[in-house]
Amino acid sequence: MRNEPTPQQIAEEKIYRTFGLNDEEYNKVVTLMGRQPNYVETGIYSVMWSEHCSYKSSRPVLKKFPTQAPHVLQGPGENAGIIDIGDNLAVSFKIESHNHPSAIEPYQGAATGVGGIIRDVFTMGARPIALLNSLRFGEIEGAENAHNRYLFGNVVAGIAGYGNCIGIPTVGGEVVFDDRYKYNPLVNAMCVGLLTHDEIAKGTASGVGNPVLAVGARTGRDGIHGATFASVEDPHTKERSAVQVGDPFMEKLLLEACLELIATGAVVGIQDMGAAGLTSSSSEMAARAGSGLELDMLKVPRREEGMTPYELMLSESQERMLVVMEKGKEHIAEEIFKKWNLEATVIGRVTEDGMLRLKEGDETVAEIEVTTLVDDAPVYHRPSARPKYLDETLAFDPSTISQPENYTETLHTLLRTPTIASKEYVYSQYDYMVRTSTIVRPGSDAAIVSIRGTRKALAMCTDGNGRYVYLNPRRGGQHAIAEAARNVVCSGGKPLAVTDCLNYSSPEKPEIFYQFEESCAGMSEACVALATPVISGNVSLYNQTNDLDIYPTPIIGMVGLVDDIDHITTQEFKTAGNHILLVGP
Amino acid sequence: MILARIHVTLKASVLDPQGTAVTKSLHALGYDEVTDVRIGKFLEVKVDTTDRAVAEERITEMCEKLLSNTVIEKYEFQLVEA
Amino acid sequence: MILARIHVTLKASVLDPQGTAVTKSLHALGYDEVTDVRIGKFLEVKVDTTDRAVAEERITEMCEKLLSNTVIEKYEFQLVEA
Amino acid sequence: MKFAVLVFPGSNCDIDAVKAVEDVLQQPVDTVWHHTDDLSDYDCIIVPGGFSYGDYLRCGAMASLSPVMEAVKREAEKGKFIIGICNGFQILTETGLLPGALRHNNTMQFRCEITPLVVENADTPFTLDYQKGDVVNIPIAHGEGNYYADEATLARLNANNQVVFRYHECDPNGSIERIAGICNEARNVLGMMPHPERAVHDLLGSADGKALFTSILKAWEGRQRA
Ligand SMILES: Nc1ncnc2c1ncn2[C@@H]1O[C@H](COP(=O)(O)OP(=O)(O)O)[C@@H](O)[C@H]1O
Repeated sequence: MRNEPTPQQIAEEKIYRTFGLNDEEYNKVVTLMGRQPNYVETGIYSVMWSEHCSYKSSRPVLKKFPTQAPHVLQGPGENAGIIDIGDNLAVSFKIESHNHPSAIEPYQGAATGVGGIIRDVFTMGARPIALLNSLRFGEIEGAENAHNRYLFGNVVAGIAGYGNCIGIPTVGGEVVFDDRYKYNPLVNAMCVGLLTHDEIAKGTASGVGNPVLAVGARTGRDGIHGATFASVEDPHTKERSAVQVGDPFMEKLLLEACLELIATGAVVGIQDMGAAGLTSSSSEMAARAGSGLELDMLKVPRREEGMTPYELMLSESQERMLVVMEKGKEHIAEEIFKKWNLEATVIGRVTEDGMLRLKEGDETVAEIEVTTLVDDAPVYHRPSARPKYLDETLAFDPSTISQPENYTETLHTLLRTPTIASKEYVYSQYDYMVRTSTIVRPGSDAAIVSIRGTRKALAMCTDGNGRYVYLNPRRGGQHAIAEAARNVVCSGGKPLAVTDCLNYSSPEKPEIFYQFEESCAGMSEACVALATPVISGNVSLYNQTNDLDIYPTPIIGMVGLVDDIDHITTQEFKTAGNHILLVGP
Repeated sequence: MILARIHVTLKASVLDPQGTAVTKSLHALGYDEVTDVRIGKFLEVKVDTTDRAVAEERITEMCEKLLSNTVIEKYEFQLVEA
Repeated sequence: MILARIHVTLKASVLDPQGTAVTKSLHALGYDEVTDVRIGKFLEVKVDTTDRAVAEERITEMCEKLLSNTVIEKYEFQLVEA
Repeated sequence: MKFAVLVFPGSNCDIDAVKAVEDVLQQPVDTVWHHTDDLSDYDCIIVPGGFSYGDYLRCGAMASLSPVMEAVKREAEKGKFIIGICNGFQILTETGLLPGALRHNNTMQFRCEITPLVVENADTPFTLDYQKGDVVNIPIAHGEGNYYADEATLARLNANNQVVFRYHECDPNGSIERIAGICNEARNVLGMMPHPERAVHDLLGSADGKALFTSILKAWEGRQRA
């Protein structure tokens, strides 16, 4: 017998609370199920209803983003969004946060963040062609800031370690140092992929009887409950076993194998087992198709003996995917994966009854209606209140600042500031040239990546300014989009679409929720004005420790199209004697 | 002089991508009897002291602070005269 | 089952860039008594055999072929029951 | 002239090498999977950069034991042209086709940048279109490019003029005598840490790597005439 609490114990001893479910949510589960959930079922609800997976606080706000335009082939809701760039070509991209894991183990946290976002893009059928990132740390100068330097150095090394190994150039990003982030560094990673229209794949589990395969790495006991953990205040107090180790070599093989498999046309659906692993991938794929799934836990390939269904469902081991194949074609997957020295194992099939049913051989160990996990997840309309500090900040008159006495000295001081100084230390550790398509390298505005066989190129950047958003949430939101667009335009590109990573403190504080709502409204306005819809994104809340809230920090990833590589412009002054113009208001 | 011979290894439940890859390579070379490979670090740190108790304390500190990553690794060491 | 505990270290004549870097970091942290750091690998290879003589021979082969680079490294191992 | 670009699990500059051969030379080029054991069809074999086997254990160690490397050794003996770039250089030293070894950069960091090199020997099949003493800009992108050879080996390399490229007035990784690339005694096997295939178009920041590819074609054509 397994030493797990019984459904009754879970209810009576309120064990569900340790999973992150509150009383109200637990009662809702009981109502939906018509009975008390057992241990694994409680675990599944808790991750699916966590902020990280359900977006329960942010969904009402996110719904207001403009997401449509003729060139949007896939908007938010899939693993990544896709836009059309003509000539039967399309671009897929998304940004994602890995803030909490990086606070605890900066190298692996950042590395696995990069790994996750790459998987989101190649599951769409796209070949990843570029990575970007956006980073925030506390101040790094001075003896007292050794820990911030450690976080900074190791996050950068982790991003480099993963991206360099897998062979996708890291072409751009930004770093800001401010003590607002000293307990909650931000690590946001973005991936851009290229595909043709007929290569688009989706995360759907349709077709009754179709086999469901687990592919890639084996499942281990790592990262159990990472998704709920990402939604909880103060990661440092949490179990450290939630740290996962990335295996970029495995992911490189997985990437090649998955793209080869998708190209056969025999794939019905494919999804990354990211946060909440097998639980979220299986229920989301079934929900999209309106189908059910039956999975045999005994068949899930594992790293360690004696793993329970609970552990198998909640593990966040990296470099794994869930694939639904057309019936009778599972051998195609097995052969391709074998060539790449990887495993592809049938672990279940698509059913018609809309249930997520988990078995151990003949015994049913969990049975949950899929729609209750996804559609019935709680939605909170959090109270919002205008922060009082805004009276002061908005009333501030910049003309009251005295002029510097010594401009040269002030300039030097500014240039020495880590946030403003050259970021060569960072990007010289990234292989930004692999794939030999990086035409504008880090060090200019937006990066430019050419598309072989055409005259076209893609401009891309990440931008965000938490301090602006703090000082004026609405304007700050508009600014974030505008800055990204300016960077794309300066490089010679026409802005096409946006992905966003919304990093904020606790949405349960009305003043924070106000920042969240207002800045998103500002972003929406700017997106409408610039005709750059939001096609994907990610939300990271609860970035606060000991009452220190981070600045509200939406990060914008933007991609633009350069019609002809002759239109590319770079930042540097080219020749002595050229005129310098200042344009703008 | 005291020499600390330090072993830093991954905690048992932590994935060892290197070890897994080496196991597969050894299998490909025909070493089928290999069932598992784990790869860790071996550090030899020489310290200019004769006081073992102090050395023990300082080396422990170094292991905690720099030489191992206690989130995912564990360490152990022996001190020998050098 | 036999477990081979293998130490792979750089030959004495080969400068160890990793060790040098770690020495500097330790000095920066105030561990001035550290005079030298050498960094090697520690591999634990489990083999499914009970014959020590065979294990010894096979592990030696693995070290020569793959586990160490004899141009710059040396290796040594002990076998223990596992 | 027929080129092969080897592909190991984890290779990631294979495509770049293919593109360089196609764009600079317009010659046929195949990618060849690491299980292949016959390369006799090819005139030049490129062992590309990347992270074969994740660079786990030691860079190039696991790849050096692939079946295809036996074939590379055979073709090398026949005098075919072999180039190992970055991870390819590491694989060639692990295989023993080139002497020495590559250690961690002394900075302990991965470095990616366009780096000036001096052509030390313009009398190899890979450098005919350069002049001795030319300073050329070629990107590096590696974490373990710190070349080492013991004294006897080093003396031999210098005596035989086997050092083909040195880093020019900069030391990105701590290599002995700033060695960036070497060839074997017979001069038909080249290994180098910098990436000439990434420097074949001005848009990429430098076109100085083109001459390496044109040199090979020229050398091959010379042989055909002979
Ligand atoms: N974390 C990073 N990763 C990659 N490139 C970076 C990173 N941080 C900065 N860069 C690059 O450095 C250059 C300058 O960045 P930044 O100082 O933020 O300039 P700007 O204020 O003009 O956006 C840009 O090309 C940017 O892409």
